[in-house]
Amino acid sequence: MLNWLRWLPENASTYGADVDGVIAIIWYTTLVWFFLTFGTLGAFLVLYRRRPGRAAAHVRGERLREAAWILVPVAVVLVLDLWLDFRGAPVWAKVKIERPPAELTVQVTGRQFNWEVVYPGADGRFGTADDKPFIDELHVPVNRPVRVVLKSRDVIHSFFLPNFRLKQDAVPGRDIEGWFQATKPGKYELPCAMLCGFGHSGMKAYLYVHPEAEYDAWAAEQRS
Amino acid sequence: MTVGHAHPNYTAVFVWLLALLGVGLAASLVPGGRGVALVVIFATAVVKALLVVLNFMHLRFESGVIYAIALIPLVFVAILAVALFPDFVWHAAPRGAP
Amino acid sequence: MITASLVHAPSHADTGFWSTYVFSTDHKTIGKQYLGLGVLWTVVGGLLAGGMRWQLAWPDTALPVVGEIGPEVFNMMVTMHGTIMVFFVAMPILLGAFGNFLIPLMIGARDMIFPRLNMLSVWTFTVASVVMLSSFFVPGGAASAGWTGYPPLSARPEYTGVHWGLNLWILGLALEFASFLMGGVNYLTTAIALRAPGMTFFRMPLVVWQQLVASTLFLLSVGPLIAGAVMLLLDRTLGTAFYASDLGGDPLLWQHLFWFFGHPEVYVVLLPALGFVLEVLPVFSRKPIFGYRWIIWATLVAGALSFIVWAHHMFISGMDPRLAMPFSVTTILISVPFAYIVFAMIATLWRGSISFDVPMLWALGFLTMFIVGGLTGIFNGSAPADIYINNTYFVVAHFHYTLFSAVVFGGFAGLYFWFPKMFGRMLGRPLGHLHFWLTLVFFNVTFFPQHHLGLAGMVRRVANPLQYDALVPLQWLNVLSTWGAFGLLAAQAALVANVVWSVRAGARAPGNPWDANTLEWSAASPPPHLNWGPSAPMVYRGPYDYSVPGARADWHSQDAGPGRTSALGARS
Amino acid sequence: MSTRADVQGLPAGLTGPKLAVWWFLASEIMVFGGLIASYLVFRLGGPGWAEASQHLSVTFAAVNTLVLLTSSYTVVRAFVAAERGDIGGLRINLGLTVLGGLLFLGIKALEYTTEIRAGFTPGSGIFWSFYYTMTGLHGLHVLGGVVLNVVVLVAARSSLEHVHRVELAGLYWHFVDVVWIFLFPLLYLS
Repeated sequence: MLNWLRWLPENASTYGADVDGVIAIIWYTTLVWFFLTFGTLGAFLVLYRRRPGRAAAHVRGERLREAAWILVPVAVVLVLDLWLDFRGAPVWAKVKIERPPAELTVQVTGRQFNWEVVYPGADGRFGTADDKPFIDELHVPVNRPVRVVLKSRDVIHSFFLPNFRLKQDAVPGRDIEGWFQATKPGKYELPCAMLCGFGHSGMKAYLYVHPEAEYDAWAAEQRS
Repeated sequence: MTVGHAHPNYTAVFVWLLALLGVGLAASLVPGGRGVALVVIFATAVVKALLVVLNFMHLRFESGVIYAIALIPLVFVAILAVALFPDFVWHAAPRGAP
Repeated sequence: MITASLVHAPSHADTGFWSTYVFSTDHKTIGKQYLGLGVLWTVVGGLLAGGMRWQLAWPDTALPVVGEIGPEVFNMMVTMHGTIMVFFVAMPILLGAFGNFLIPLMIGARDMIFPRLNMLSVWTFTVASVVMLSSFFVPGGAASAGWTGYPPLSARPEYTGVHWGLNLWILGLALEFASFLMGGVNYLTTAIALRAPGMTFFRMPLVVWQQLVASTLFLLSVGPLIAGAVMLLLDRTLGTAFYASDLGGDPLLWQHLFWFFGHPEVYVVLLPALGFVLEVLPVFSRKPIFGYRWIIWATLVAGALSFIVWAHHMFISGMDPRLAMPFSVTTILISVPFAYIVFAMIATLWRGSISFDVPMLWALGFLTMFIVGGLTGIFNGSAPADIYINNTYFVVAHFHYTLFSAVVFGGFAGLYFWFPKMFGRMLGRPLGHLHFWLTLVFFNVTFFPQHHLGLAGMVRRVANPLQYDALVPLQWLNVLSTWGAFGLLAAQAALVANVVWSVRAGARAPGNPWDANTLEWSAASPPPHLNWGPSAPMVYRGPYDYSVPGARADWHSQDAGPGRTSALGARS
Repeated sequence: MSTRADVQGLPAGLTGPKLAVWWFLASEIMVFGGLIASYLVFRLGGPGWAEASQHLSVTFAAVNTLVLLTSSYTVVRAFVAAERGDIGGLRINLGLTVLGGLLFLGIKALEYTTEIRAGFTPGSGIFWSFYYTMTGLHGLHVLGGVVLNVVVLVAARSSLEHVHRVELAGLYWHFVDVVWIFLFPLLYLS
């Protein structure tokens, strides 16, 4: 909805469009208010500029009948606020609370200044001998939900996939879960979004989204 | 200088404080039944604090302004504590022993 | 007791250079001391911003004179710029300088209720300044863990390489808090206890209300952060475990304690500036402010709400995701009282007689830029939109549109408005216009592109945007923003020139150059020690009686009796 | 103090300095409130805290509670004496309060010493971090209260001019006492 302005990067996740939708309705709502307030303000500045022989009116705006000129727009603001939250809540829940069951779980651990990516190997469990570690690269299949377990070895990092509209901090001492499902194969940037020390700038990984067959081949190759 | 406002019986308040201290200590020494003991211990603490604040600090005799100044921070502390529960009390990951 | 010492020793202030200008207990002098310290810090904070923008536009090229910046120094600049601008520029200027100068004058008091506590406050701030400044010069350099100081990055020296710099950062902030706690207690007690006869609470000018609400917010929100800062300092020095997850601590605790303070702190800075604008608008449109009492209630509601919104800074921090929507609702709700105040400002102009004097320009600049910043705040406040926007340059643009507009546009509205009262000279109008328009244009050149950079995925606090594939084609926006920042810094020369010209050749300010109603204009410019002559003002009316039908003049000083415009001649 | 003819006036019984002390105490409630709230949620969220708390000496703390409660009583007696213009009573009671504060700090120091000897330092884990921070911050407040009371005592040696400060210093002292009333069960008894 917003990409005619090319502001947001290309969306490549299932829920990305929902997040963009929330941003879009806020954008259009605030744009209307921007023009309303700036228009009114500009008109008043022109109409009521000081001119000889014309005095200002004495309007105190204390009585309800006068204040209503403001209270009604404020009530509209209140209703719009609640509407935006009402529209936003399901999207938040979809991204952060209701995680779909995933076949693939990847453990991503932040450290100064890399992303350590671990696949569980054939036994499907972490912390065993057949774990497959990678540094700064993450491979996933397209169109399948992927569960990410975020950890940190030292300071707080933030797992940011701009094209997937996903961001989640990795906090030491907590295993924080995230998920995404890619819709387009490709290579995507994965920057760290939280100041984590002198190497924060440039701390990034790449996410490779493979077509199903290509991913299966890649996974088989890792296992052998 | 405010002169001549009413005084509570400070000595009686002091005796009550000592008695409550004794009750709290006794409750902590009773073996078993930690739940009841904890309720007694913290109830006596709250009553002790109220006795000091209302009588020694003269809150009983103050105007509403002082009540507001003393109570509003307590409301904010309560809000803070409640909002911390999900992240630190109901937090799933095990926290290391102290 | 205070009256006695003040009235019977009016010559006390004339006893010499030191007690008049340095160890003064006069609220006006203390206000100017805060102003001076704040301006000095503005230079430091502004130069740090300039260095950051240089690095962002032309990464890893040598800055003239200084040399190459690099990521470590860049992080230090980011951290100290934020810390300085919030705690050592915004607070001393908006609260320290204007609060001290205005509150006694506007409520008709001869000084603060505790003048010596007031002096202690500014001297504590001076010590805080020295401590904070010295942190630049210790081995390892100044703090570089961000102005929010998130542990574990801030909790262990080996993560940043900064040892004493960060300890001094904590100490400097603690002293700054102590200074403004003293100030806040003083403001609140003074305004409750020392109002002139007739100055009821609902006759106080709005800026006094805003200062009081701001002081209350500070007083009631800073405690948990002080506790958190003690924990952080002990984690760094004694090896306690508060933020060390491997020892049973939790880094998220700091974020809760910091933002419990952090969000009210935003309004601590914003409300005084809002107050300046609320004073300036009626004077230059010759109309009562629209809905005086309603604005006070809206301010109180906003202040109360500001205590229950803090977790919107933490949507993606790893806190319980079920907390997000409740905090998102309260956050977006806080736009309601502010919408009321903004609409009331616009309504004040309706059927006014608007003159575009310099203070009015700054006030309108604040209003317009604050609307933009308020609207972009809706994006950040919405939890789902924030998943994407959090920690990007969109946030940077948002809080500069709100806070920069408050501190700079609001602050300059106040400075140009009250400069004649403070220093007894008028500032020049042409230079003032030039200063305003240059600042407005360059401000937008600097910060508007950052919205786009943020939406394109530019993360905060990166030292080199060229390291990101998505940002390389957008680097021209960073260059544009940097040129804007340099223009913004250069534009301030117009202010310096104006002040120098004013002090040397400016017209002497009359007592009431703007035909304004509030009590400070009934004193001489600048007001003498103890502000008024032998008889202090009596208050007969509210602060905004402009253009009353049938009156002789379009203004009525608050201390003017029935049928009078001013009290001149009535008192002597 | 509030008898100025040229002010709008305060509610009955309220003075500017008293109001200021209460504002200050409000900010102090937030400091200790933040600390106690943090302790509470950490403690409720993890195991092993009651075991760690077993290493503390309830005896020391109970005696200290008694000392602080008594000193609260003496400071309020000092206030009564001040109102009556009884300089002697004021000095004795205020002196006892100062002694109580010093006794509290002495016992606390002894307690710290035995704990550190037993190997429990601020770095020994999260319970000990909270224990030393909370009691240490409280101890600093006790020290501050002792200094305040000494200042008032010295001023009251010759005249009763600044006698209203007895009440102000007393308010602060009672607040420090109330904080301890909660720290005692939170750290030692539960």
